Amino acid sequence: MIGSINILDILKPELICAIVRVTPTHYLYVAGIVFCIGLMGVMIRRNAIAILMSIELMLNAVNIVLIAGGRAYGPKTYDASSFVIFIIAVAAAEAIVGLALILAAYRHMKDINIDDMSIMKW
Amino acid sequence: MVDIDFSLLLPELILIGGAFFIIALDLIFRRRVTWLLLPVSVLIVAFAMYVAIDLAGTVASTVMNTFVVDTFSIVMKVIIMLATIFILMLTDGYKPLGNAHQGEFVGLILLASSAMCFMVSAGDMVMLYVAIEFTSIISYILVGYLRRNPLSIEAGIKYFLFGAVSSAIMLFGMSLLYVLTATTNLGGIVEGIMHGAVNPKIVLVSVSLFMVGLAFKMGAVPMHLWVPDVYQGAPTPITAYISVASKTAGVAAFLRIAFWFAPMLDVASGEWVNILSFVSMASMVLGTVIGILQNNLKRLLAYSAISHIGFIIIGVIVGQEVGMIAVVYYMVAYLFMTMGAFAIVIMVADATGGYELNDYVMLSKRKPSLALLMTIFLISLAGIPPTVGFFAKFYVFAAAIKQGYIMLAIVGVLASVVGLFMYARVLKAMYLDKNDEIMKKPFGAIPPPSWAVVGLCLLGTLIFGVYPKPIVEIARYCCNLFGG
Amino acid sequence: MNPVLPVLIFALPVLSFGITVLIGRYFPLKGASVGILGLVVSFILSCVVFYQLQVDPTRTIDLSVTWLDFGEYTIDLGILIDRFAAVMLVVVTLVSLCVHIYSLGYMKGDRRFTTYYAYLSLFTMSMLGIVISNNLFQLFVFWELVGVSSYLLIGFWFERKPAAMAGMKAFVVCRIGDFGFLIGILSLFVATGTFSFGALFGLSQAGAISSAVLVVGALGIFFGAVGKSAQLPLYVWLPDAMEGPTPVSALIHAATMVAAGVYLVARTLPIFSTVPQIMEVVAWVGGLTALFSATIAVAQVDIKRILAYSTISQLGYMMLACGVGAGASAIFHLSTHAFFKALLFLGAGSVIHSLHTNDIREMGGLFSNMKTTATVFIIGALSLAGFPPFSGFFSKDEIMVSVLESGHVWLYWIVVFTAFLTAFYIFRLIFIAFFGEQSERSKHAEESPKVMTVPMVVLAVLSVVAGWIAIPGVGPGFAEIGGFELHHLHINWSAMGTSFLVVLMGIGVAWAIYSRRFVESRSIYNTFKPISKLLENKWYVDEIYNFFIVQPVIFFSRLLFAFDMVIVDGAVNLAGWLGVRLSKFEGEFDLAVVDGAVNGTAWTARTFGRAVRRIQTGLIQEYVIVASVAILALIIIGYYLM
Amino acid sequence: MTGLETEEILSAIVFYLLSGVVVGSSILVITLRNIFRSALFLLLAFFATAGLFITLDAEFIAAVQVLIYVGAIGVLILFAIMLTRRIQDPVAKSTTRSFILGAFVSAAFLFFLILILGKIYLPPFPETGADTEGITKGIGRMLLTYYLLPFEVVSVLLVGALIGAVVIARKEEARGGEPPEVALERERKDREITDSKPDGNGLEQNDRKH
Repeated sequence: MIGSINILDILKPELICAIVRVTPTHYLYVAGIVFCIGLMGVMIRRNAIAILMSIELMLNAVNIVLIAGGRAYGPKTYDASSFVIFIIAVAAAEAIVGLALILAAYRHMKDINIDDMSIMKW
Repeated sequence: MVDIDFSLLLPELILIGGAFFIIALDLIFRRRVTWLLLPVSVLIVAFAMYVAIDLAGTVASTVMNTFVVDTFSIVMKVIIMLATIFILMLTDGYKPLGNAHQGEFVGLILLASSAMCFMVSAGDMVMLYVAIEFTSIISYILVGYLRRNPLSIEAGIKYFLFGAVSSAIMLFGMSLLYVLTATTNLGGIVEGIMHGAVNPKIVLVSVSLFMVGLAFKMGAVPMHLWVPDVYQGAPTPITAYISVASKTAGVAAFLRIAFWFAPMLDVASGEWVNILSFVSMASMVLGTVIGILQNNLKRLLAYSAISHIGFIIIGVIVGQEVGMIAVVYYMVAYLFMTMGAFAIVIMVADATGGYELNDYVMLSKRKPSLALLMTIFLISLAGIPPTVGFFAKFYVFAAAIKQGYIMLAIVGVLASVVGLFMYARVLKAMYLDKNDEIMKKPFGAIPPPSWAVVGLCLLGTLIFGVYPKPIVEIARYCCNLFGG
Repeated sequence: MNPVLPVLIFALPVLSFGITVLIGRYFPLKGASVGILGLVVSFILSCVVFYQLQVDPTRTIDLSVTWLDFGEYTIDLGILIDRFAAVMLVVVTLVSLCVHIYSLGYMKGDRRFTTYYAYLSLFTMSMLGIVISNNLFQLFVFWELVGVSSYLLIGFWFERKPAAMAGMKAFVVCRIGDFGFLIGILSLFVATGTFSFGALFGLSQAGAISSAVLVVGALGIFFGAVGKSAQLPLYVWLPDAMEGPTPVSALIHAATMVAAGVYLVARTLPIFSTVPQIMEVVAWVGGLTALFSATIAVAQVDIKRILAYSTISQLGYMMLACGVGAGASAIFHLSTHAFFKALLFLGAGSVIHSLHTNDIREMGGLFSNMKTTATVFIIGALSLAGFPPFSGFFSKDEIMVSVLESGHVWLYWIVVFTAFLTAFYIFRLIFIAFFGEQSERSKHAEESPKVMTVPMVVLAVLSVVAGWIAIPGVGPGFAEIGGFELHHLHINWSAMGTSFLVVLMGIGVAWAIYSRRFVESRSIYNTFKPISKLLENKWYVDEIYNFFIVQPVIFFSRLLFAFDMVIVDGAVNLAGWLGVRLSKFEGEFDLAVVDGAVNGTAWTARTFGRAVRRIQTGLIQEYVIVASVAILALIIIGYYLM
Repeated sequence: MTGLETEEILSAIVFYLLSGVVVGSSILVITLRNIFRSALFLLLAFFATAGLFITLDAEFIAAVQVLIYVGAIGVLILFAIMLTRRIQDPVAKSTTRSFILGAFVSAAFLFFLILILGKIYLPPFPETGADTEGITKGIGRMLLTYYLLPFEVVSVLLVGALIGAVVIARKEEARGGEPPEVALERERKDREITDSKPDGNGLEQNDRKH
């Protein structure tokens, strides 16, 4: 105890409860963070494959939101789970096409840096 | 168990079946049937279109409301399939494609068309997502199809990355809507929001994120940045395809969702309308103003497409019957004039080998008929009577003014004035500029199917420009038979 | 009256346009015969309609059929033939016919002779369409068509760059006016649900339309008229339009199309009259245009440009007449002007055809070699100057009296001064070109063929007699013929005397300077050098336009372009640059980027373009950043601010 | 520590552990210079996400996540990396020049998203209860009833994507295409078209006349 400020005051039981008792909102926060990390990856990486991986991270975040939301509405709501399966399937298709395009580009430029791909501008 | 009304799904099923039939035909018989592929595919699409038109007048949904058929969706599907037929015919004259993988090329186009039809009819968020992704993924392939052309590959990769990001953002919006309402059905979402005590601003944010994906499909600001690059790099028939069919599907889905969601957005209506108005005005202004500086015809038409989407969104903002009529009319007009302009771009590029404004110099001397046709399509794009483009803009402005969106109408009018300069540059190149070198180059022959496309587009542009009543009637019919 | 007649008047040029375009080559005179024949019939029918309406004014036709059906409201196609329209029908078909025939000689041997006649038919059809329309929407459609055919005809010799540029300029400038017009008629339409003249007049007179709508509507319509009738500040296209073939200038840019704006305002005068402040605007714009362009005409040396500025000036008179509420006087002057200005242009065309120059300084003493042309030209000039008893005298006098009696004293003196200038510049032209010493070119001048002189003679006769209907006791007065409500126009002897005196002065001064050479014109030029320069350069209007309008538009477009590409990119680059500098990852970076941003104020358009090219990336990731920023901004604005 | 049961604390520990791994490896994915290591951390992130799904009683989805993301997409990405560059290649620079702006923008996005997500009210997780149907069966039922149409469409989509990917990515021209020298020539021309930068002065010329 130093002066009148009790550091332990910050550790109010309600706050600790709110942190420890995991609610769907916690999952939403995690998803939001991962989503924005993915977005940042898309914006800053040069390598096309790395960008693709960042996009996968964004989709992963969406999956977390959906599963957490579905769970919050009860164990018997399966539409969220089904939605996630669709997202995973579409992501797979997207990855195939994206990688095919990247490979085709690699044949040309012997490189897959996105900032070299700017023949077309303004 | 689930009841499926196959008659409602028939057009899409025919397209999918046709796609695989074409691919199989090509695989089995190899080169011997290459000449057959395009005519057969045109027939398939025409048949699907016939079946779709046959459905006109019904308002029904099937597979537990995930698939909605109403007259609006039929009209939009017919536009999409007409565009498909046109570009299949144009593909015949498009040299860079050669004979390589024509079966796959045509098959993928049919698949993309079916995907767009699903998009138009989607009544469920998951259905919509899958359809949008289906359209996009096939489009990425088609854009990058000339894999040894650096432009095409670059366009493919840009389109892919931008599309993937925007679809991820859209998914985030969708997942938020699910979290808010515990359902993926679009009708269910509206009900859930209306009956639950949800903060309207969160709904606004979710719907805005959701709409990002559709804005990407439509090429509206701020998701317009891919448009010029992809239009420039893609094989030109695919550019036309993306410009018309894909945009039509996007507009149709956008209009449907905007109309369905209207009651739940009413609580936040001011914000929603303001966001849309900004998108619309920015699209009109940026499209026209930057378009002025373009020297590549495909890029110029890309910026023109961006500005047109701004006008179309005005119709969506206005809503109600007048807005819907304006949008439907605009889409029909857009089909004819854009397709016609792109057809001529393909012809000129095939004959002269380029898409630059310089390749159009003295076109009025070298091929007066092409120059005249291009003039008519450009006049229509600029919105000058007596062409279909004039009425398209006229209906939009009339609707906007009628419902009190004066600001939008004024910006729209100004944008179309500036837009005139953009198209005038092409006219100038064709009629006024001089270049004796270019006269010496031979002008290649033009295949008959391309002429047929241009002829049909010309008829559409002029007939509906003088006598717009049939389209207006159809549009009103659409409005009366709008599902949901 | 049988509605078939007016429909036929309109349909015949349509038909001849179609025939000439498709199979014109196979007809006699390479297709010209089709247009001429059609027009002859149209002219006769117009006269019949005119006569019938004079005999029985109640036989006005006002018919509509539904064209577009919006459900709640409809847009009609319709015709309105009253005395007013009938006068215009006769004037348009007559002048058009003269020009058709005259062109046989003037355009002889041109490569695209048939096309030329097709365009002429297209123009005639559109102009007649304007005249017979009974609603604003239909009028607007034909209005646009007139613009298109004018564009085609100005740029007819598109191989010549100035001609092509002039066509483009006319098109674009008129479009600016037309968008005002469109806004005007749309606002009227939204307020009333109708485009029809009859309904609109009724509603506006009954006070059923709010004054704000009326102001916007009237101003919009006037704006359209300003564009088409070449009033201040949108007149700049008309002098350039003289690059077209001279008969076209006569038909379109003197007699008919440019008068369409006056016709429009006169037609919708019932709407204007409910908003007096707009009337005031119309009057002043007209008056100032008249004065302004007359001053420019004084210093020009190109024969067609003199006539062009004179046309603008006369159109200003008509607009002024509309502005003081004297629609009848405006249309009267429009009709007489159509005759004598078409005559002057055809005469100028005849001279140009023979001498192959437009410059009056290279002419001189033409009278001896081209007697017919010179005579009719002088008749036209007297009429233009307003010398009694030529037609221009009567119509101009009516305008002057209207202005005086409406109480606009300032405008009256402007008009009087303009009348002086008019007489001066047109007789300057005559003394320089037709009298005095013969120049090299004039010595070899030959009279034009009959096919050209006959139409001129016809017009010359009309230029003399057309005004006599206004003489009390001789004619019924124009207001009667045009079916206007009668203004009690009596003869105002003092006004008439003033105008006559002023005209005499103008002619006299011109005679003194350019014929007698009491004063050397060069010395006048030098004495008033700044003013002369100013006039010679047309008040530097083109330059002002370029500086204040064209450049800002270009700059603005580049600015927006810059926003999308440069500013955003610049921000991107700046951030990247800072990042690089701070973290010392890399030593060097293209400083040009930053320089480009710093020197922004000094960008000229071209270097700007280069800068754009240098720093524009085409990078998809930066697109993603831009899009994300925009999405975020939109959502945040939606979330917090609204 | 009122009202907190051991079970809750345990699940909190598991949650924070897993989400820590997810977030941490995600950050590594986008920051590591070596693309190969990035990919490995991507797999780790997927794995940890699967763990998160298990804490949400979605075992089937977790299994799908591992099978498809880790087993298929992840491996595909690794393949692509190996096809396009050697792992030991020195990496000059792994970020774009605009990375500071990008980081700033996505941070703003994150800030705003957290704000929004915190305002969404969701009921606390209900008890698992007696789930007689089982998640696998439940999802299967949904896929074949309500989601039947999207399900079929996705199958077509996968086939289409496969066909397209093969066409684009395959190395040699299978048949019917233009011979290599023609292709090279055309390619050169294409480059010329893009490289020859027209000087874009049409506008100024046009307008200076006015």
